[in-house]
Amino acid sequence: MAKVLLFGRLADQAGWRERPVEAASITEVRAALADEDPALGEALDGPGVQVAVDKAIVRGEAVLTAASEVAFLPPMSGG
Amino acid sequence: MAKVLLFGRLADQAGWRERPVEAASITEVRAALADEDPALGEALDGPGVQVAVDKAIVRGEAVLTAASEVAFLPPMSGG
Amino acid sequence: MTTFPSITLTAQAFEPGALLTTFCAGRDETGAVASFVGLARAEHGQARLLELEAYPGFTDAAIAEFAEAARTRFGLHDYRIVHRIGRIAPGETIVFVATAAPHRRAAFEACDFLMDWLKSRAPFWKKEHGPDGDRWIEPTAQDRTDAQRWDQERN
Amino acid sequence: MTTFPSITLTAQAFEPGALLTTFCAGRDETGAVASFVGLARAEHGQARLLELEAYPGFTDAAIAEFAEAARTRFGLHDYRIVHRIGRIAPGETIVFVATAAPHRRAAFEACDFLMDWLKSRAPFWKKEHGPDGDRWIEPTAQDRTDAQRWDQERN
Repeated sequence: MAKVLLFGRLADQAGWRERPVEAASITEVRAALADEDPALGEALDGPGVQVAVDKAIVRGEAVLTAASEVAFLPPMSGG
Repeated sequence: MAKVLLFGRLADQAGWRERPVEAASITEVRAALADEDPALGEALDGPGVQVAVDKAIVRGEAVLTAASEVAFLPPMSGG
Repeated sequence: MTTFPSITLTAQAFEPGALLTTFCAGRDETGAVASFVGLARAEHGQARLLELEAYPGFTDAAIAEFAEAARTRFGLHDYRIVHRIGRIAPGETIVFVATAAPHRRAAFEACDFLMDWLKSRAPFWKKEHGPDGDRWIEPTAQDRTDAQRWDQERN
Repeated sequence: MTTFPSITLTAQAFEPGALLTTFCAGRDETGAVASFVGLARAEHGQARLLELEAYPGFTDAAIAEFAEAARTRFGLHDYRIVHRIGRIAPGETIVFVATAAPHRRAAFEACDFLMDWLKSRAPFWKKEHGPDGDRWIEPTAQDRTDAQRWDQERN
Protein backbone atom coordinates (compact mmCIF):
# COMPACT_ATOMS: atom_id res chain seq x y z
CA MET A 1 0.00 0.00 0.00
CA ALA A 2 1.33 3.43 -0.89
CA LYS A 3 -0.13 6.92 -1.11
CA VAL A 4 -0.14 8.03 -4.75
CA LEU A 5 -0.26 11.72 -5.71
CA LEU A 6 -0.91 13.16 -9.17
CA PHE A 7 -0.10 16.73 -10.22
CA GLY A 8 -1.07 19.11 -13.01
CA ARG A 9 -2.66 17.62 -16.10
CA LEU A 10 -2.25 14.07 -14.76
CA ALA A 11 -4.62 14.84 -11.88
CA ASP A 12 -7.12 16.49 -14.23
CA GLN A 13 -6.99 13.49 -16.55
CA ALA A 14 -7.40 10.93 -13.76
CA GLY A 15 -10.10 12.86 -11.93
CA TRP A 16 -8.27 12.46 -8.61
CA ARG A 17 -5.19 13.93 -6.96
CA GLU A 18 -4.48 11.46 -4.16
CA ARG A 19 -5.39 7.88 -3.30
CA PRO A 20 -3.99 4.73 -1.76
CA VAL A 21 -2.77 2.05 -4.16
CA GLU A 22 -1.95 -1.57 -3.26
CA ALA A 23 1.63 -1.87 -4.53
CA ALA A 24 5.14 -2.67 -3.27
CA SER A 25 7.11 -1.00 -6.08
CA ILE A 26 6.76 1.80 -8.63
CA THR A 27 6.25 -0.82 -11.33
CA GLU A 28 3.33 -2.27 -9.37
CA VAL A 29 1.84 1.23 -8.92
CA ARG A 30 2.02 1.84 -12.67
CA ALA A 31 0.49 -1.58 -13.39
CA ALA A 32 -2.35 -1.12 -10.90
CA LEU A 33 -3.25 2.33 -12.25
CA ALA A 34 -2.96 1.27 -15.92
CA ASP A 35 -5.11 -1.75 -15.28
CA GLU A 36 -7.92 0.42 -14.00
CA ASP A 37 -7.43 3.39 -16.39
CA PRO A 38 -5.33 2.52 -19.48
CA ALA A 39 -5.21 6.15 -20.73
CA LEU A 40 -3.82 7.29 -17.38
CA GLY A 41 -1.30 4.44 -17.43
CA GLU A 42 -0.08 5.69 -20.81
CA ALA A 43 0.10 9.28 -19.57
CA LEU A 44 2.18 8.24 -16.54
CA ASP A 45 4.70 6.66 -18.95
CA GLY A 46 4.67 9.76 -21.17
CA PRO A 47 7.63 12.03 -21.98
CA GLY A 48 8.87 14.25 -19.17
CA VAL A 49 6.84 12.63 -16.40
CA GLN A 50 9.01 12.17 -13.32
CA VAL A 51 8.38 10.09 -10.21
CA ALA A 52 9.16 11.15 -6.66
CA VAL A 53 9.15 8.80 -3.69
CA ASP A 54 8.84 10.55 -0.34
CA LYS A 55 9.50 13.90 -2.08
CA ALA A 56 12.75 12.87 -3.78
CA ILE A 57 12.99 12.22 -7.52
CA VAL A 58 13.58 8.55 -8.31
CA ARG A 59 14.86 7.34 -11.66
CA GLY A 60 14.06 3.69 -12.18
CA GLU A 61 12.61 1.36 -9.59
CA ALA A 62 12.02 1.77 -5.85
CA VAL A 63 10.67 -0.48 -3.13
CA LEU A 64 7.63 0.97 -1.38
CA THR A 65 6.38 0.53 2.16
CA ALA A 66 2.93 1.26 3.52
CA ALA A 67 4.12 4.75 4.48
CA SER A 68 5.57 5.59 1.05
CA GLU A 69 4.30 8.59 -0.88
CA VAL A 70 4.64 8.22 -4.66
CA ALA A 71 4.10 11.34 -6.78
CA PHE A 72 3.81 11.51 -10.57
CA LEU A 73 5.06 14.88 -11.80
CA PRO A 74 4.33 16.07 -15.34
CA PRO A 75 6.75 18.59 -16.91
CA MET A 76 7.04 21.56 -14.60
CA SER A 77 5.96 24.94 -15.87
CA GLY A 78 7.85 27.21 -13.51
CA GLY A 79 5.96 29.76 -11.45
CA MET B 1 23.98 91.44 -10.55
CA ALA B 2 23.52 87.69 -10.55
CA LYS B 3 22.84 85.04 -7.93
CA VAL B 4 25.89 82.78 -7.62
CA LEU B 5 25.66 79.25 -6.18
CA LEU B 6 28.53 76.98 -5.17
CA PHE B 7 28.23 73.22 -4.62
CA GLY B 8 30.22 70.45 -2.95
CA ARG B 9 33.86 71.19 -2.14
CA LEU B 10 33.66 74.63 -3.77
CA ALA B 11 31.11 75.77 -1.18
CA ASP B 12 33.19 74.32 1.66
CA GLN B 13 36.29 76.06 0.34
CA ALA B 14 34.58 79.44 -0.11
CA GLY B 15 32.68 79.31 3.17
CA TRP B 16 29.42 80.24 1.43
CA ARG B 17 26.90 78.52 -0.83
CA GLU B 18 24.94 81.42 -2.31
CA ARG B 19 25.44 85.17 -2.74
CA PRO B 20 24.78 88.00 -5.15
CA VAL B 21 27.68 89.09 -7.35
CA GLU B 22 27.84 92.28 -9.41
CA ALA B 23 28.57 90.90 -12.89
CA ALA B 24 27.08 90.89 -16.42
CA SER B 25 28.85 87.79 -17.72
CA ILE B 26 30.41 84.54 -16.47
CA THR B 27 33.85 86.04 -17.04
CA GLU B 28 32.93 88.96 -14.78
CA VAL B 29 31.64 86.57 -12.11
CA ARG B 30 34.92 84.64 -12.18
CA ALA B 31 36.94 87.86 -12.03
CA ALA B 32 34.94 89.32 -9.14
CA LEU B 33 35.23 86.12 -7.09
CA ALA B 34 38.95 85.63 -7.87
CA ASP B 35 39.66 89.24 -6.96
CA GLU B 36 38.24 88.71 -3.50
CA ASP B 37 39.42 85.10 -2.95
CA PRO B 38 42.24 84.06 -5.33
CA ALA B 39 42.24 80.41 -4.16
CA LEU B 40 38.51 80.16 -4.92
CA GLY B 41 39.08 81.78 -8.31
CA GLU B 42 41.62 79.08 -9.11
CA ALA B 43 39.28 76.31 -7.90
CA LEU B 44 36.45 77.61 -10.11
CA ASP B 45 38.79 77.29 -13.11
CA GLY B 46 39.89 73.79 -12.00
CA PRO B 47 39.43 70.55 -13.96
CA GLY B 48 35.90 69.19 -14.21
CA VAL B 49 34.17 72.28 -12.81
CA GLN B 50 31.10 73.07 -14.90
CA VAL B 51 28.96 76.20 -14.99
CA ALA B 52 25.17 76.27 -15.17
CA VAL B 53 23.16 79.39 -15.94
CA ASP B 54 19.53 79.16 -14.88
CA LYS B 55 19.97 75.42 -14.31
CA ALA B 56 21.36 74.63 -17.79
CA ILE B 57 25.03 73.75 -18.38
CA VAL B 58 26.84 76.50 -20.31
CA ARG B 59 30.16 75.92 -22.04
CA GLY B 60 31.95 79.21 -22.68
CA GLU B 61 30.49 82.64 -22.09
CA ALA B 62 26.96 83.82 -21.24
CA VAL B 63 25.37 87.21 -20.73
CA LEU B 64 23.74 87.57 -17.32
CA THR B 65 20.77 89.63 -16.20
CA ALA B 66 19.83 90.64 -12.68
CA ALA B 67 17.64 87.53 -12.46
CA SER B 68 20.33 85.10 -13.62
CA GLU B 69 21.39 82.20 -11.42
CA VAL B 70 24.99 81.07 -11.99
CA ALA B 71 26.06 77.76 -10.43
CA PHE B 72 29.59 76.34 -10.21
CA LEU B 73 29.45 72.55 -10.17
CA PRO B 74 32.49 70.50 -9.17
CA PRO B 75 32.76 66.93 -10.55
CA MET B 76 29.60 65.05 -9.65
CA SER B 77 29.88 62.01 -7.45
CA GLY B 78 26.64 60.27 -8.28
CA GLY B 79 24.20 59.42 -5.52
CA MET C 1 20.58 37.11 10.71
CA THR C 2 17.04 36.71 9.35
CA THR C 3 14.10 36.72 11.70
CA PHE C 4 11.68 35.78 8.92
CA PRO C 5 11.35 32.59 6.88
CA SER C 6 13.41 32.69 3.68
CA ILE C 7 10.85 30.89 1.51
CA THR C 8 7.06 30.93 1.69
CA LEU C 9 4.42 29.35 -0.53
CA THR C 10 1.04 30.88 0.14
CA ALA C 11 -2.51 30.57 -1.16
CA GLN C 12 -3.30 34.06 0.21
CA ALA C 13 -2.87 37.32 -1.70
CA PHE C 14 0.11 39.22 -0.30
CA GLU C 15 1.47 42.71 -0.35
CA PRO C 16 5.06 43.04 -1.68
CA GLY C 17 5.82 46.36 0.02
CA ALA C 18 5.40 44.95 3.51
CA LEU C 19 7.82 42.15 2.64
CA LEU C 20 10.36 44.64 1.27
CA THR C 21 10.17 46.80 4.39
CA THR C 22 10.76 43.81 6.67
CA PHE C 23 13.58 42.60 4.48
CA CYS C 24 15.37 45.99 4.46
CA ALA C 25 14.99 46.71 8.17
CA GLY C 26 17.94 46.71 10.54
CA ARG C 27 20.67 46.28 7.95
CA ASP C 28 23.94 48.02 8.69
CA GLU C 29 26.27 46.35 6.21
CA THR C 30 23.92 45.60 3.31
CA GLY C 31 24.41 48.27 0.67
CA ALA C 32 22.06 46.78 -1.89
CA VAL C 33 18.64 45.15 -1.95
CA ALA C 34 17.30 44.14 -5.35
CA SER C 35 13.77 42.89 -5.62
CA PHE C 36 11.30 41.67 -8.16
CA VAL C 37 7.51 41.49 -8.13
CA GLY C 38 5.76 39.32 -10.69
CA LEU C 39 2.13 40.28 -11.30
CA ALA C 40 -0.65 38.43 -13.10
CA ARG C 41 -1.52 40.30 -16.30
CA ALA C 42 -5.06 40.78 -17.51
CA GLU C 43 -3.89 40.29 -21.11
CA HIS C 44 -6.20 43.05 -22.36
CA GLY C 45 -9.50 41.53 -21.41
CA GLN C 46 -8.59 37.93 -22.19
CA ALA C 47 -8.89 37.83 -18.39
CA ARG C 48 -7.07 34.61 -17.74
CA LEU C 49 -7.23 33.45 -14.18
CA LEU C 50 -3.98 31.77 -13.30
CA GLU C 51 -3.82 28.65 -11.16
CA LEU C 52 -0.54 27.42 -9.72
CA GLU C 53 -0.09 24.03 -8.17
CA ALA C 54 2.87 23.15 -5.96
CA TYR C 55 3.89 19.95 -4.22
CA PRO C 56 4.34 21.05 -0.62
CA GLY C 57 7.57 19.75 0.87
CA PHE C 58 8.97 19.11 -2.60
CA THR C 59 8.52 22.50 -4.28
CA ASP C 60 9.76 24.52 -1.30
CA ALA C 61 12.71 22.15 -0.78
CA ALA C 62 13.72 22.55 -4.43
CA ILE C 63 13.48 26.35 -4.16
CA ALA C 64 15.52 26.31 -0.94
CA GLU C 65 18.25 24.19 -2.49
CA PHE C 66 18.51 26.49 -5.49
CA ALA C 67 18.37 29.67 -3.42
CA GLU C 68 21.14 28.48 -1.10
CA ALA C 69 23.31 27.80 -4.16
CA ALA C 70 22.55 31.35 -5.32
CA ARG C 71 23.48 32.74 -1.91
CA THR C 72 26.91 31.13 -2.22
CA ARG C 73 27.39 31.97 -5.88
CA PHE C 74 26.63 35.68 -5.46
CA GLY C 75 27.83 36.18 -1.89
CA LEU C 76 24.38 37.21 -0.67
CA HIS C 77 23.74 38.33 2.88
CA ASP C 78 20.18 37.15 2.57
CA TYR C 79 17.21 36.44 0.33
CA ARG C 80 13.44 36.30 0.61
CA ILE C 81 11.14 34.40 -1.73
CA VAL C 82 7.35 34.40 -1.50
CA HIS C 83 5.34 32.55 -4.14
CA ARG C 84 1.58 32.41 -4.57
CA ILE C 85 -0.12 29.11 -5.21
CA GLY C 86 -3.76 28.44 -6.04
CA ARG C 87 -5.96 30.79 -8.05
CA ILE C 88 -4.50 34.20 -8.86
CA ALA C 89 -6.54 37.08 -10.31
CA PRO C 90 -5.16 39.70 -12.77
CA GLY C 91 -3.17 42.41 -10.98
CA GLU C 92 -2.36 40.16 -8.02
CA THR C 93 1.20 39.37 -7.03
CA ILE C 94 2.48 35.96 -8.11
CA VAL C 95 6.01 36.14 -6.80
CA PHE C 96 8.27 38.36 -4.69
CA VAL C 97 12.02 37.85 -4.62
CA ALA C 98 14.47 40.06 -2.73
CA THR C 99 18.23 39.70 -2.45
CA ALA C 100 20.60 41.54 -0.11
CA ALA C 101 24.30 41.98 -0.83
CA PRO C 102 27.11 44.36 0.03
CA HIS C 103 27.00 45.86 -3.49
CA ARG C 104 24.39 46.25 -6.17
CA ARG C 105 25.87 44.12 -8.97
CA ALA C 106 25.60 40.93 -6.86
CA ALA C 107 22.11 41.83 -5.61
CA PHE C 108 20.78 42.47 -9.13
CA GLU C 109 22.37 39.40 -10.66
CA ALA C 110 21.19 37.09 -7.89
CA CYS C 111 17.62 38.39 -8.12
CA ASP C 112 17.61 37.99 -11.90
CA PHE C 113 19.12 34.50 -11.56
CA LEU C 114 16.52 33.38 -9.01
CA MET C 115 13.66 34.73 -11.13
CA ASP C 116 14.90 33.02 -14.30
CA TRP C 117 14.98 29.72 -12.47
CA LEU C 118 11.66 30.21 -10.66
CA LYS C 119 9.90 31.09 -13.93
CA SER C 120 11.26 28.20 -15.96
CA ARG C 121 12.45 25.35 -13.75
CA ALA C 122 10.81 25.55 -10.34
CA PRO C 123 8.41 22.68 -9.63
CA PHE C 124 5.06 24.36 -10.22
CA TRP C 125 2.26 23.36 -12.54
CA LYS C 126 0.46 26.27 -14.09
CA LYS C 127 -3.02 26.39 -15.54
CA GLU C 128 -4.66 29.28 -17.34
CA HIS C 129 -8.42 29.65 -17.11
CA GLY C 130 -9.27 31.57 -20.28
CA PRO C 131 -12.38 32.35 -22.32
CA ASP C 132 -11.78 29.19 -24.38
CA GLY C 133 -11.39 26.93 -21.35
CA ASP C 134 -8.50 25.76 -19.23
CA ARG C 135 -5.04 24.78 -20.33
CA TRP C 136 -1.90 23.61 -18.58
CA ILE C 137 1.09 25.59 -19.75
CA GLU C 138 4.81 24.96 -20.03
CA PRO C 139 7.79 27.32 -19.90
CA THR C 140 8.13 29.61 -22.92
CA ALA C 141 11.13 29.50 -25.21
CA GLN C 142 12.13 32.89 -23.71
CA ASP C 143 12.00 31.41 -20.20
CA ARG C 144 14.31 28.58 -21.25
CA THR C 145 16.71 31.00 -22.94
CA ASP C 146 16.76 33.26 -19.87
CA ALA C 147 17.53 30.35 -17.56
CA GLN C 148 20.22 28.98 -19.86
CA ARG C 149 22.12 32.27 -19.69
CA TRP C 150 23.34 31.17 -16.27
CA ASP C 151 24.45 27.66 -17.21
CA GLN C 152 27.78 28.99 -18.44
CA GLU C 153 29.76 31.14 -16.05
CA ARG C 154 29.65 34.84 -16.79
CA ASN C 155 32.11 37.52 -15.77
CA MET D 1 -1.21 56.29 -15.66
CA THR D 2 0.74 57.31 -12.58
CA THR D 3 -0.97 59.11 -9.74
CA PHE D 4 2.33 59.67 -7.92
CA PRO D 5 5.33 61.82 -8.85
CA SER D 6 7.94 59.89 -10.85
CA ILE D 7 10.97 61.50 -9.21
CA THR D 8 11.40 62.79 -5.67
CA LEU D 9 14.42 64.23 -3.86
CA THR D 10 13.84 64.25 -0.13
CA ALA D 11 15.73 65.22 3.01
CA GLN D 12 13.45 62.94 5.08
CA ALA D 13 14.09 59.26 5.79
CA PHE D 14 11.67 57.14 3.77
CA GLU D 15 10.36 53.63 3.77
CA PRO D 16 10.89 51.69 0.52
CA GLY D 17 8.10 49.16 1.09
CA ALA D 18 5.39 51.80 1.08
CA LEU D 19 6.73 53.12 -2.23
CA LEU D 20 6.75 49.62 -3.73
CA THR D 21 3.18 48.94 -2.66
CA THR D 22 1.94 52.18 -4.21
CA PHE D 23 3.93 51.51 -7.36
CA CYS D 24 2.53 47.97 -7.79
CA ALA D 25 -1.10 48.83 -7.04
CA GLY D 26 -3.78 48.71 -9.71
CA ARG D 27 -1.65 47.26 -12.50
CA ASP D 28 -3.45 44.94 -14.88
CA GLU D 29 -0.96 44.71 -17.74
CA THR D 30 2.36 45.06 -15.93
CA GLY D 31 3.83 41.62 -15.49
CA ALA D 32 7.09 42.75 -13.94
CA VAL D 33 8.23 45.27 -11.35
CA ALA D 34 11.95 45.35 -10.59
CA SER D 35 13.18 47.50 -7.78
CA PHE D 36 16.35 48.45 -6.01
CA VAL D 37 17.00 49.85 -2.55
CA GLY D 38 20.38 51.39 -1.81
CA LEU D 39 21.23 51.53 1.90
CA ALA D 40 23.96 53.40 3.73
CA ARG D 41 26.47 50.90 5.14
CA ALA D 42 28.03 51.21 8.58
CA GLU D 43 31.35 49.94 7.17
CA HIS D 44 31.99 47.85 10.30
CA GLY D 45 32.16 50.64 12.83
CA GLN D 46 33.90 53.18 10.61
CA ALA D 47 30.45 54.76 10.99
CA ARG D 48 30.60 57.18 8.12
CA LEU D 49 27.70 59.53 7.98
CA LEU D 50 26.87 60.26 4.38
CA GLU D 51 25.87 63.70 3.16
CA LEU D 52 24.39 64.20 -0.28
CA GLU D 53 23.97 67.58 -1.89
CA ALA D 54 21.71 68.17 -4.88
CA TYR D 55 20.97 71.24 -6.96
CA PRO D 56 17.17 71.43 -6.83
CA GLY D 57 15.68 72.03 -10.26
CA PHE D 58 18.90 70.87 -11.92
CA THR D 59 19.45 67.46 -10.33
CA ASP D 60 15.82 66.37 -10.63
CA ALA D 61 15.63 67.64 -14.22
CA ALA D 62 18.75 65.66 -15.14
CA ILE D 63 17.29 62.51 -13.52
CA ALA D 64 13.97 63.04 -15.31
CA GLU D 65 15.67 63.43 -18.68
CA PHE D 66 17.69 60.25 -18.16
CA ALA D 67 14.74 58.28 -16.82
CA GLU D 68 12.52 59.25 -19.75
CA ALA D 69 15.24 58.01 -22.12
CA ALA D 70 15.28 54.74 -20.15
CA ARG D 71 11.50 54.47 -20.40
CA THR D 72 11.76 54.62 -24.18
CA ARG D 73 14.82 52.40 -24.45
CA PHE D 74 13.34 49.58 -22.36
CA GLY D 75 9.64 50.07 -23.17
CA LEU D 76 8.73 50.75 -19.54
CA HIS D 77 5.17 51.30 -18.43
CA ASP D 78 6.42 53.38 -15.56
CA TYR D 79 9.22 54.15 -13.14
CA ARG D 80 9.61 55.62 -9.66
CA ILE D 81 12.80 57.18 -8.29
CA VAL D 82 13.18 58.51 -4.76
CA HIS D 83 16.59 59.83 -3.67
CA ARG D 84 17.63 61.03 -0.24
CA ILE D 85 19.58 64.24 0.12
CA GLY D 86 21.18 65.73 3.23
CA ARG D 87 22.64 63.65 6.05
CA ILE D 88 22.03 59.92 5.92
CA ALA D 89 22.78 57.55 8.81
CA PRO D 90 23.99 53.93 8.41
CA GLY D 91 21.11 51.57 7.63
CA GLU D 92 18.96 54.32 6.14
CA THR D 93 17.71 54.19 2.59
CA ILE D 94 19.63 56.35 0.10
CA VAL D 95 17.76 55.51 -3.07
CA PHE D 96 14.72 53.59 -4.28
CA VAL D 97 14.21 52.82 -7.96
CA ALA D 98 11.32 50.79 -9.36
CA THR D 99 10.56 49.96 -12.97
CA ALA D 100 7.39 48.44 -14.44
CA ALA D 101 7.33 46.58 -17.74
CA PRO D 102 5.29 43.89 -19.45
CA HIS D 103 8.08 41.33 -18.93
CA ARG D 104 10.88 40.89 -16.44
CA ARG D 105 13.94 41.23 -18.68
CA ALA D 106 13.08 44.85 -19.53
CA ALA D 107 12.18 45.68 -15.92
CA PHE D 108 15.44 44.28 -14.56
CA GLU D 109 17.64 45.87 -17.21
CA ALA D 110 16.02 49.27 -16.87
CA CYS D 111 16.36 49.24 -13.08
CA ASP D 112 20.02 48.20 -13.34
CA PHE D 113 20.61 50.87 -16.02
CA LEU D 114 19.02 53.63 -13.93
CA MET D 115 21.02 52.64 -10.85
CA ASP D 116 24.33 52.56 -12.72
CA TRP D 117 23.69 56.07 -13.94
CA LEU D 118 22.39 57.39 -10.62
CA LYS D 119 25.42 56.02 -8.76
CA SER D 120 28.04 57.35 -11.16
CA ARG D 121 26.73 60.24 -13.22
CA ALA D 122 23.75 61.85 -11.53
CA PRO D 123 24.40 65.42 -10.34
CA PHE D 124 24.95 64.83 -6.63
CA TRP D 125 27.88 65.82 -4.47
CA LYS D 126 28.68 63.31 -1.77
CA LYS D 127 30.57 63.82 1.45
CA GLU D 128 31.57 61.19 3.97
CA HIS D 129 31.86 62.18 7.60
CA GLY D 130 34.33 59.63 8.97
CA PRO D 131 36.50 59.23 12.06
CA ASP D 132 39.33 61.04 10.27
CA GLY D 133 37.17 63.99 9.22
CA ASP D 134 35.10 64.85 6.17
CA ARG D 135 35.87 64.16 2.57
CA TRP D 136 34.10 64.77 -0.72
CA ILE D 137 34.05 61.63 -2.80
CA GLU D 138 33.91 60.83 -6.50
CA PRO D 139 32.53 57.82 -8.39
CA THR D 140 34.54 54.63 -7.97
CA ALA D 141 36.22 52.89 -10.87
CA GLN D 142 33.55 50.15 -10.50
CA ASP D 143 30.80 52.74 -10.80
CA ARG D 144 32.35 54.05 -14.03
CA THR D 145 32.74 50.53 -15.41
CA ASP D 146 29.14 49.68 -14.53
CA ALA D 147 27.82 52.80 -16.25
CA GLN D 148 29.98 52.26 -19.32
CA ARG D 149 28.42 48.84 -19.87
CA TRP D 150 25.41 50.64 -21.29
CA ASP D 151 27.26 52.98 -23.65
CA GLN D 152 27.41 50.30 -26.29
CA GLU D 153 24.18 48.66 -27.31
CA ARG D 154 23.67 45.21 -25.88
CA ASN D 155 21.44 42.40 -27.15
